[in-house]
Amino acid sequence: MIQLEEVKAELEKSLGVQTELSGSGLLVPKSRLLDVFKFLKENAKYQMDYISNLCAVDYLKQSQIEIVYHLYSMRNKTGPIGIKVRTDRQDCIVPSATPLFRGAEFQEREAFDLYGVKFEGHTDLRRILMWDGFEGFPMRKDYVHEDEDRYVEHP
Amino acid sequence: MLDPRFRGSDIKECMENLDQIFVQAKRTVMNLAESVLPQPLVLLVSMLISIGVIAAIGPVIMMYLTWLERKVVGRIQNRIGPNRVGKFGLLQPIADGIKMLTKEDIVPEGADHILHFLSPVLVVVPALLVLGLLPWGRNMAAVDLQVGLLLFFAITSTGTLSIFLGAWGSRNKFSLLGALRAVAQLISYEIPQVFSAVVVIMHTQTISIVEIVNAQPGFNWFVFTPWGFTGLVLFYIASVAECNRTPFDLPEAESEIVAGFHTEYSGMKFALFYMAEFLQVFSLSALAAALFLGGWQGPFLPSWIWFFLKTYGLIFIMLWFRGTFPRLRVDQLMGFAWKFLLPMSMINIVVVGIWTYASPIVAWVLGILIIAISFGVLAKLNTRYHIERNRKFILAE
Amino acid sequence: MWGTGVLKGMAVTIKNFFDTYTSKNGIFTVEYPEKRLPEKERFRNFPILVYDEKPEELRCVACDICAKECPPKCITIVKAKDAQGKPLKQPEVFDIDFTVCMNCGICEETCPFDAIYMDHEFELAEYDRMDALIYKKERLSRPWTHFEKIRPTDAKEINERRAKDATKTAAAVKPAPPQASNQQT
Amino acid sequence: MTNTIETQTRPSLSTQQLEVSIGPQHPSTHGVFRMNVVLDGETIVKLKPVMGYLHRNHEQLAENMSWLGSMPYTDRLDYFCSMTNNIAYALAVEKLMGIDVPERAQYIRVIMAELTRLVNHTALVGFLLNDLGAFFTPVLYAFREREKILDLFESVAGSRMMCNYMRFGGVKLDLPDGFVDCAKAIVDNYPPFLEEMERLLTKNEILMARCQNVGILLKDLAVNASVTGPVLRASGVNYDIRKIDKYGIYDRFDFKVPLGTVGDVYDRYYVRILEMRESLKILRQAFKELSAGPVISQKGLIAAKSPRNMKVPAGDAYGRIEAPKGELGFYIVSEGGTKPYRYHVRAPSFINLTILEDMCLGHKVADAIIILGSIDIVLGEVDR
Repeated sequence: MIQLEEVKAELEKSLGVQTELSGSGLLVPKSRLLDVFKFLKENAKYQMDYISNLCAVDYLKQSQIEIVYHLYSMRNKTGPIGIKVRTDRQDCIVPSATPLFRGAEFQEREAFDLYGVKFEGHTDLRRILMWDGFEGFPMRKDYVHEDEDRYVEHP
Repeated sequence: MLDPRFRGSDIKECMENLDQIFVQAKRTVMNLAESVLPQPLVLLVSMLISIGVIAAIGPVIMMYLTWLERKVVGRIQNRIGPNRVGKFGLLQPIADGIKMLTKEDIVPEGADHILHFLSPVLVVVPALLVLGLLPWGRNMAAVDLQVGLLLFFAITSTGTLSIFLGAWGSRNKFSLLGALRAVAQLISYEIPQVFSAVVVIMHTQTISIVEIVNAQPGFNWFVFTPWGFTGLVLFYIASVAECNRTPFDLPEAESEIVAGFHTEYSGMKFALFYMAEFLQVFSLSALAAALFLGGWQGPFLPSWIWFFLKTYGLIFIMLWFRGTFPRLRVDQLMGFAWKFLLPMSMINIVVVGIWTYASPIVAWVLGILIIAISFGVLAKLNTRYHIERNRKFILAE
Repeated sequence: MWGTGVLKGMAVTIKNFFDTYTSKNGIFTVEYPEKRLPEKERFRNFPILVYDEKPEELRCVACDICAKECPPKCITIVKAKDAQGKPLKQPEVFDIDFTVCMNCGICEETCPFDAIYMDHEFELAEYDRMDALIYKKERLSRPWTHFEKIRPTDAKEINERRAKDATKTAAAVKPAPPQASNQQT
Repeated sequence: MTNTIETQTRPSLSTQQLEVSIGPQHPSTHGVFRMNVVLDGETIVKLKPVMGYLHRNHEQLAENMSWLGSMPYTDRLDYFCSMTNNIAYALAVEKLMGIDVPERAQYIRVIMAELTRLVNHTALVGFLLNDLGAFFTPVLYAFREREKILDLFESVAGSRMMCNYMRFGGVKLDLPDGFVDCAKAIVDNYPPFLEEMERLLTKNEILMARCQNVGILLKDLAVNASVTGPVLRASGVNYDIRKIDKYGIYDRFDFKVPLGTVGDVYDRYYVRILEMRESLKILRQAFKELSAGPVISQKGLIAAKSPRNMKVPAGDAYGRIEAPKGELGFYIVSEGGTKPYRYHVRAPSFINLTILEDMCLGHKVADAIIILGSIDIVLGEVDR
């Protein structure tokens, strides 16, 4: 099992990236996200060559959207470790992981579709689950349903 | 219908009567007609009877082939098959027919209406026509032409055109893909099919189907010779492809191109396509039986029963194929026709040449040897790149 | 390569073909309306409301727990009121929308009064797809004997527990109000 | 290899390209999946998967529901393997809640998961053959055996496919009487069935010609594209979460991970057959070691009785299992309330589709169909 503190220290030492522990993952500044991925992927010790999961979480109160990545190393059979990155809800842009991990392609499209996270560098960022003409991002916490009555809490 | 001669106590005579029962029936009617009608009209009546019987028997054969197929495939799949309408589901085809007739006939927008309508009709006509050429029993061919076999192949090959007509007329991409496959496949398989029939022509030196059957009396069926057996197998495989049946059902591959050339057909038009297919199944099986299995020739039983037994035996194999095999891919299908069936059928022609001129023992040995070696070489060459028999798998911790 | 694999496959299918005539287990389908498979005891389809003796006296006390727990929210309960407007411990309306219900069985699991259970009835059909599929209280109620018939093992267990609970409450609260003890146990 | 040359487009033979939409109404897209295909003759030059026809926003439904309330909805994700879906979700929540699962419940979970794997792989082999054009025979043979296991599920959970059987901290009900004997009989009768299936299929020349060297997925690309499950293992990557995470009690079982060497459709087919044999091994061990005891922990029982009041401590957790189709993960964020704050499903068949285009390019239409079939998607899970 990889200890997150260890990764944190390693990142600080090699890349000079300040990260912080957040829940089950490591919160990485947005600007250095790709560097961190690259480091984790290419570093002989970690070799995190596999992106297992990618999802967005909407923190309405902090007005932020968090993207959570779960990386795993096929070679060392270690992981998964969570990498998190936060972005502003309004100006929701995150660098895309697709150049490094092909597997992020559909998952990023899903996050874009449901949360409106724009992944910079994604070659084919279209809606994937909702239809093309759909407006709004249905998974955001402030999204208003068209047929609100179906989701009303039981009195 | 009962002939006065039918009172004979001899069993052999009785069987002979049974054998000729349909011929006698027609003769009785003809005698009646001769006594009433002038000579030219009698000829017309004779033709009309034959045509009428064949036109009536065609749909019946098709209906009960659908029933048979569903039953056989059902049994293969551990099911019962149709069993609700009538005993053993015997009335199921009639129920299906009524359903087909009452169904809405949909013509897609943008389709060429004339072609769309014409195609199913044109598909059925040749399928029905060839039934007239078949020898159904002793003295029971509706038309005994000297060029029967040639005409048979000529008529069946026109089906390709009408299939393409319908697919083009439906203005559907799946139809078009199916039609292109159909054209490529039917034309390709026609060549090995005819070539494998050529061996029989070479041996009997006739192209009359009736004559060919007459050349195989008793148990002297051609299938019991090396070239006959190979010819039957090749002819049969090519026929399966000609009928668009599994494993060569690419033109209507339902898992790939929806329903191929008849994607846009519904109701009775669709049923006509179906009918053409099943009639072709029947007529090609019957032809295979006539060419290699001695047609109606056989001891004890009436000739027409032998004919049906052999035909339905071959049809059963086709249904068995359908219950067993996955389908080939387009390029493999073409490869199989051109790289395997065609060379094989040509080699078979050589074998029958040897058979004609060499002494029996030499012919047998040489025939089997040539066929076995060429089969081995061709099979090896054909599967060299495609099949890896012993694939390795790792069981990791 | 030599076609042996193809022939082997054909042998398998023809064996199955003849097995349907010779072997007893050859055919695995059941000719449904005439023959039926035995029902499993735990099989669950749509919910029913059980009553002990009279159909009007459901075990349900209209506590609304199942309606709140129901994941797709298909249950609607309105408490009955007496002449003075005091709420009674029985439902006035108990509707289950069968178009929405997904047979998950959570209502049965969470009901503290042993009042709602999943039925075995699965041959249900209606001519109207809007109102007729909302099953009302009357159509949902079944006698306890019905439940005992379809799920004997569970029924035995529940009966024992209820009997034990009843003696316990009777011992604890001597002057129990008659209707409450009848329904609440 | 000649084969690859054959299947590639030859410029001299290229014709006007044809754009075909395979699906959403198509016999073999396994639901309402759609592939926008550009064809040159029959060769695929471009393929774009389109999905979402079955989208119901499962994640949002779950976020508006009690923790246990979304358990029956997980059944509907991959409706072939509701048991494993339940296990994955329960595992994620248990991780967050920190509750233990009793021994017997652990064994029951393993039994159910492996039976589900049998169900799924058996049905898949059948459906793959349907895609290949066999007229329903392998499907019905597969269903014949699958039915028996589904009957077992019905006797345990009350429903054949929508089991809703797992609870946080255990399982809903104990196994009914006679279950183990029935299950043992089925497990004992499975190898003959697998042999029959193999006689029918594995060495069939047509099947080999159709499947071998079709849709090859190389090791590195498979890893990079986050492919999981049998598809990844067919490419030769040793990645089985049962072995790696050893979730539950999988460390107690002795089983192997079958790996392919080429990574084509044939490998994916055969790896599944081998996996079924390994599952049978696990099942036999589990039946042997199954002991009496409670099936749900006390905390879990309370939660199951009143799901509305069940609170999960704040935090986030990622629980994943080796579902029959691949890595099924649930990422769950709780804010300490009675509802999940975020509930994300990492659906294996959705992510495995990422690489579909790369696998199909240069092949024929018929190959695209079987490649899709060999990935083994279920639209309930793809579209969620």
